Amino acid sequence: MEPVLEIKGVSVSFPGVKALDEVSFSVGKGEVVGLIGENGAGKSTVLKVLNGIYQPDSGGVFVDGAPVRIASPRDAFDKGIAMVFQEQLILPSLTVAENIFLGREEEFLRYGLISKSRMNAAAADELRKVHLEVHPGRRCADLTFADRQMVEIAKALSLDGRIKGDVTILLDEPTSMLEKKEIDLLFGIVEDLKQRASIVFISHRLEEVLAISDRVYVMRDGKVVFETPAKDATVKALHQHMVGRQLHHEYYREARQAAPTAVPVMEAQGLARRNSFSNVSFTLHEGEIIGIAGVIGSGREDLAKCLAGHKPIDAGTLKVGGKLVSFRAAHDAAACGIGLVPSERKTEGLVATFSVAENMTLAALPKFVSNGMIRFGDEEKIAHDWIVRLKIRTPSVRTKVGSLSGGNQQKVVLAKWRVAGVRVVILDHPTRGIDVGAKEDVYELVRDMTAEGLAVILLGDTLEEVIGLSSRILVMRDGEIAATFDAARGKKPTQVELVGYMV
Amino acid sequence: MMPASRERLQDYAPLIVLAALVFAIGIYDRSFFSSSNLLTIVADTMTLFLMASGVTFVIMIGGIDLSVQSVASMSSCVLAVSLSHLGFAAVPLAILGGAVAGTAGGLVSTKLRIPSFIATLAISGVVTSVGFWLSTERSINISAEDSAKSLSWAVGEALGVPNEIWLGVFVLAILSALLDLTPFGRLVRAIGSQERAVMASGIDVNRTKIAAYALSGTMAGIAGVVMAARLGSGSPTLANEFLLPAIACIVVGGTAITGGVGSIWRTFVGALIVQVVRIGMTFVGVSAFAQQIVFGSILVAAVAITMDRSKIAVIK
Amino acid sequence: MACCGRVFTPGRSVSHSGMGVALSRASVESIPLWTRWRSWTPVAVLLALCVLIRLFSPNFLSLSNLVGLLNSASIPLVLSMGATFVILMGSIDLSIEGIVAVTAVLVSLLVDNDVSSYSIGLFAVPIAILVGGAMGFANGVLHVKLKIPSFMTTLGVGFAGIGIATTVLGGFTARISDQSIRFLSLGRVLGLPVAAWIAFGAVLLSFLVQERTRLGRWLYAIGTDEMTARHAGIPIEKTRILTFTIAGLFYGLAGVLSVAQFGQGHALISQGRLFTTVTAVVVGGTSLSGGVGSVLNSVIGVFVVTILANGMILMGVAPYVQQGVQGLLIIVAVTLALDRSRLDVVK
Amino acid sequence: MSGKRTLSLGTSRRSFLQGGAGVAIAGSFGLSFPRPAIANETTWTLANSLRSLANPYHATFAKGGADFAKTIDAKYETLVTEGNSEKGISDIKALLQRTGGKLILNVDPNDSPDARVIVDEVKKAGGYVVTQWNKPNDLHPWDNNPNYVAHMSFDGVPASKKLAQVLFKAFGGEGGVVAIGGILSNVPAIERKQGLDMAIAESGGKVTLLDFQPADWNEQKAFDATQAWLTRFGDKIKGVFAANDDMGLGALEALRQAGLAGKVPVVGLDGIAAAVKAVEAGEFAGTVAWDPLWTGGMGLAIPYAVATGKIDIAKEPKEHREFYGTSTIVTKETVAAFKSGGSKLDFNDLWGKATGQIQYRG
Repeated sequence: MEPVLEIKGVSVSFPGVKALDEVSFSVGKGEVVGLIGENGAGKSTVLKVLNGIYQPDSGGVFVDGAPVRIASPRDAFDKGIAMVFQEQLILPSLTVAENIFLGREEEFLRYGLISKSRMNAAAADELRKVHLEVHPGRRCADLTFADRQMVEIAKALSLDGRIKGDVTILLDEPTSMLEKKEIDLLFGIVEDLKQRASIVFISHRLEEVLAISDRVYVMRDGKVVFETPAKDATVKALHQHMVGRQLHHEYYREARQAAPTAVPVMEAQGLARRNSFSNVSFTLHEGEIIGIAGVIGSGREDLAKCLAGHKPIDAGTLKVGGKLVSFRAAHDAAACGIGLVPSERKTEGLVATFSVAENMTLAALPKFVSNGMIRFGDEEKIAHDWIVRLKIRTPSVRTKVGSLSGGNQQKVVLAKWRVAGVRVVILDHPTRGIDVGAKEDVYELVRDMTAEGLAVILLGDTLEEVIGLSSRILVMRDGEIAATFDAARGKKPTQVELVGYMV
Repeated sequence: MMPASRERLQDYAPLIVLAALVFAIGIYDRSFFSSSNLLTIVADTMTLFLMASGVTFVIMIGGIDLSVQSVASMSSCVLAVSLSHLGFAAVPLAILGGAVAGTAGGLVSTKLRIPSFIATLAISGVVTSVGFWLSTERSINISAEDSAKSLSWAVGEALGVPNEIWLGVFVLAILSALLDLTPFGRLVRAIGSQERAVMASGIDVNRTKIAAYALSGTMAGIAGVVMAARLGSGSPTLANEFLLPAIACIVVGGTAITGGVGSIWRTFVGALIVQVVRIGMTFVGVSAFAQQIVFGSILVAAVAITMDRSKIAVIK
Repeated sequence: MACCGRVFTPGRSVSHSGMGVALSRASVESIPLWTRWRSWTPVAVLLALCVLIRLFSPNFLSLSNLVGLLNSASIPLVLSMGATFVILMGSIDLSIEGIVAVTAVLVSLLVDNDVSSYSIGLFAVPIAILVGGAMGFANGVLHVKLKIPSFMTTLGVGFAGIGIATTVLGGFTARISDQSIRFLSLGRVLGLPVAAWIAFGAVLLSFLVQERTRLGRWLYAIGTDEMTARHAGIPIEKTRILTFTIAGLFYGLAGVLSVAQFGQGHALISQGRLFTTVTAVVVGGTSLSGGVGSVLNSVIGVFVVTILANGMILMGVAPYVQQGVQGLLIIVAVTLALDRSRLDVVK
Repeated sequence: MSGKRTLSLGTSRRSFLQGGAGVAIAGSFGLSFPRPAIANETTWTLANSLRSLANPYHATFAKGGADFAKTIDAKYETLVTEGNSEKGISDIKALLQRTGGKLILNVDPNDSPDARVIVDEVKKAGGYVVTQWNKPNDLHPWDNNPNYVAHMSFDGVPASKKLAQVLFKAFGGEGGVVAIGGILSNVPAIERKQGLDMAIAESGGKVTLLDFQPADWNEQKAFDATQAWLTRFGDKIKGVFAANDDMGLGALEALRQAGLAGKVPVVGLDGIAAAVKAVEAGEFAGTVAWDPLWTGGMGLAIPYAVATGKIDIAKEPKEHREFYGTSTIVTKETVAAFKSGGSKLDFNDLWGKATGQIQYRG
């Protein structure tokens, strides 16, 4: 049957990284297509191309076989394509009805004024489809996160019946924040929606994808590597394709994985934070890398932020270098020698308008000051040393960091903490959005750090990365440590063993 | 990235504008070029520059300080009230008053997490009341000999150049060094560009912010003292009509209202532009009343030229 | 349809590992009780103020004082309606005093006065409102087309407005003797000043625009997150320009009321109104960063500021102390009202 | 409509105010850029510096100056301080610069201390200055010959005392009054308060001062203060004493809002047209006319005579260097005579209307 929605040979690249590489993908009428892949494989990018947020550098988008240009999500909506985003885009100060029909209010105008009653009535119909008994006039700020997610889905589904042609719903990780019974509810909705629309479904949970999809695409490093009808695919096989070639040990510099010393650097006991994680305990030793695996919503991101002092913890004790500590803000943690390499490199990692040297010394400014003045000479010298040592490709020490590639920027962030002489480095998705070559450099740097006695907590971008780098792995699920694995050199656990606990 | 030439033009736009203005008015009326006139204009600009120099730091961290006008007036009252019996000691006291008021604004904004627009507006109300209370609601005369004894540094003359200009240039040098050479200055720029990144680098952002507000209050205090010295009196409404022109100097000079980008010499040039426009218009014969219109239009034009839009995605 | 909804019991116990379904959500989950009452804080401040003043001076609640209060609140109310729309969008409008000056001078010259020979009576009102709208339109176009922060655009237009008003009158004051204009302020309908009814009408109109028009809804979207608004297909530029124009219309109306109240027009007629208006809007609970608040909040804010001033006079507080007390009240009211859970970076 | 106040500030009204929406925009952008006469040695520039043209007293003061300038067809300018001392002084400095010192200045300083700075600047530039109303007590024209020509003022104390008594008589001499003061440190403000206090003292306790507040000569602030008093004292207010007509009119508008215009008598000083009209209408109990036209004109005529060598100011007696002008009390009875008797100004009779040397009390 003629695909309802299709992209052929689409490539999209951002400075320093090729997000999509000649990707072809199609959705038939009334078909549910699953799309799986590791973090950063390009899944969300595909949806954002279909939804008009990203314009393809090459290749084309086709609706019912005809080439189209989708300029914006609103344009996509008019062409029958609606998307539920991974990060919630519900406006808290507007009511449920207003959020559902944001930008499409003309349907409810009477002499130029929005008729609240008609809009609420229409919204109620949509809410009934997602079985959410919430009054459409209620402000979204008063709703729970899960309810807001349902409103977001209702908003996408409101397309059905308002558009003449075929309708395609794009769902980006809709289940990651939902409970079991909410997920079943969602699947029920998808089932009865199949008659009227086609659906693209992204999820980490492979069994979910298999249960609901007719066809499954597997993506890796921006390319579609495998496509199969759902019925003759198994979780193990899909996983194999997701991971691809068993990377040789050297990719993660496993040979250089130091045996952890006995000197404890950080001891956590029963750490907890409301609605994020609870009774997390571990001991981190010098030269050791503890990897934390878990899907979105497992609480590991919040744990990282709490350990770095960005967010307060509600319970439990933390000892650094044997001393009991409590952090009111990030600068308390930094004072104890804990540094965080944030996942949002652009906004939290670096000051884009500052030079490489200025960024590198930012966390340790007092070291470069004598009688009130910054010693620019020393600053440039130390920056130069680290540029050489970390093989950072930058025209000069004075270049503005904003103009460097993702990989080089990440190296500057790492250098920043090395210059500050931290003892514990928390890496939050350190290799997200940087090219493969730069990834290997980062792995090299992590090995250098542990060799010099630093301790590392790693939130890996992919399962494979966590296993490859860490000497010990904590698997988190729904805010708890579901399992702990030793990953000494040569005795690494397999991904499939871990996945069982993650999902 | 912006082609280098355009960026350099953007960097020196304020200087070019100033030169063009002075030249244009000069052709129109030869007497504008006379050295005594130019000296007078620059001397008259200094009080405006002193006040604006402090606010520059606050704007560069992305905030705004609306209290400088009432702080300067309050400092002039402190000076006028205490000069007769404290002598020169009244000067540091008045400046200290400014610093305290500035710090209060910083504390309210950072600790109570109130936007600086509202925090400094509230503080300016409190400071105005203090000014009125100190001066019992009237302007207080500064006698000629008190002024000669303790204030000649501000209103006297050295080597034929009014002291206000020496003071202005001295402050320009000190603050530029503070901004470009010290860690405080670097943090001010960093916070203005990417506050979250500075926080994530383990730096106590509030400490720098409060220091910026304290510096703004101090400079407003100094401006108040110099103004009182020039007028020979202190009054709770001495610095009225100075707040918005002070902000205009900063922005016309090229410092971004959204923070991160800017420097003190820009505010110095901006202050000169504002004063040349105001005085120049009387030379060109533009009626005193129409000056506000020309002033408003130049303000919008200057920002349109000097703003670097590549960095700011959303213009609020 | 039952609207019980799924009331989420705060602090659902996170069961220990293994048993039961642990609930994990990353962002703000259980809605702490006191944030739900936050939106009522400005009203609480207002009531507390009234009680306090009533204790000190009995004739606070006297009819004549209440009428006087309504009269002095009418112009700030009209101004705060325009300012609220702009602030909801995350922008700021510093041109209030300039636009009121131009429209006030215009009205005072067009009606029966002692300077010009015109006397077109009440026709001057629509003209003044339209001129206010035109200047608001200028604010919007400069802000959007030249991509200049609204702080600077409106500051420039404000200065130009004061300049135009001063030039047109040559610094003079035009005293008007047109009773139909004076009636707008001096006249009493059902015991209340006409200006109060006009202000009430302005509030009603604003509430209608905010709740029942697309522009009203889109303001919140743009104020909360412009990217989301753009994705939803909201015409950002057109909305911004239209909002500044509407604000200008309200300032034009305030210009008319100023002339009606003082019986004259001159360039400095609304000196000091800018900061009191912005204060009232923020004290009312509308956040300066946009997306949160409403015109009703601003009505509360205006009454808090007006009643405070009136109360201080009744209590014989010396005039110069009043500014200080107002400053302190702003800090208290804004600290209580601000919803800080969203703002991690306060500029 | 009684005769329109013609505004002949050197530009006919027609060309200055077309009226209508267009003028607001066109007026500003059609800026006239008159080529300034290259200041050659001989012609003197005349200028009046005052607080604000929004105040009718100052508007007439400026008109007096313009009228005199027309008689000798010299260039005339008006400088406005809008209540900001710093601006007032820097505008004067700029004008001195532009005219190369060939400036004859008649200035009403924004505040007393400003006079000293202005006199020094004019002396340095070689111009001639006459000050009005405000100057420090220890600054005298004869100490700064020949540039500081004279200081003109009006004896506020007896005038305001008589005016206060007119007010008390208007409400039957019994009850409470409220008083609105000018900028507290201004000489006229202090004198007029003294006059009022003396009148209250002489009322033997029958008249009490409910409250006194400064409104800085500003009509707006007077309106707000009176409205507050009405709220606070209600009908205990029997009369309103305002230190100048502008503030008196502000108080009158506030009374009108409360429907008390004409019932509660108001008095002010300056004798501006609107106040005279209010006296006629019975809403003002009385006003004191200083004849601003005379001070505006003579304040330039005398220094012009000095500048052109007609008189040698150093030899003039002290009562010609610091003198009071004549003031006339205008009440319901005398308003008709005052309006008809508007004398024609004789600019050559330099000290005709001077009435004695200025006294320094307390």
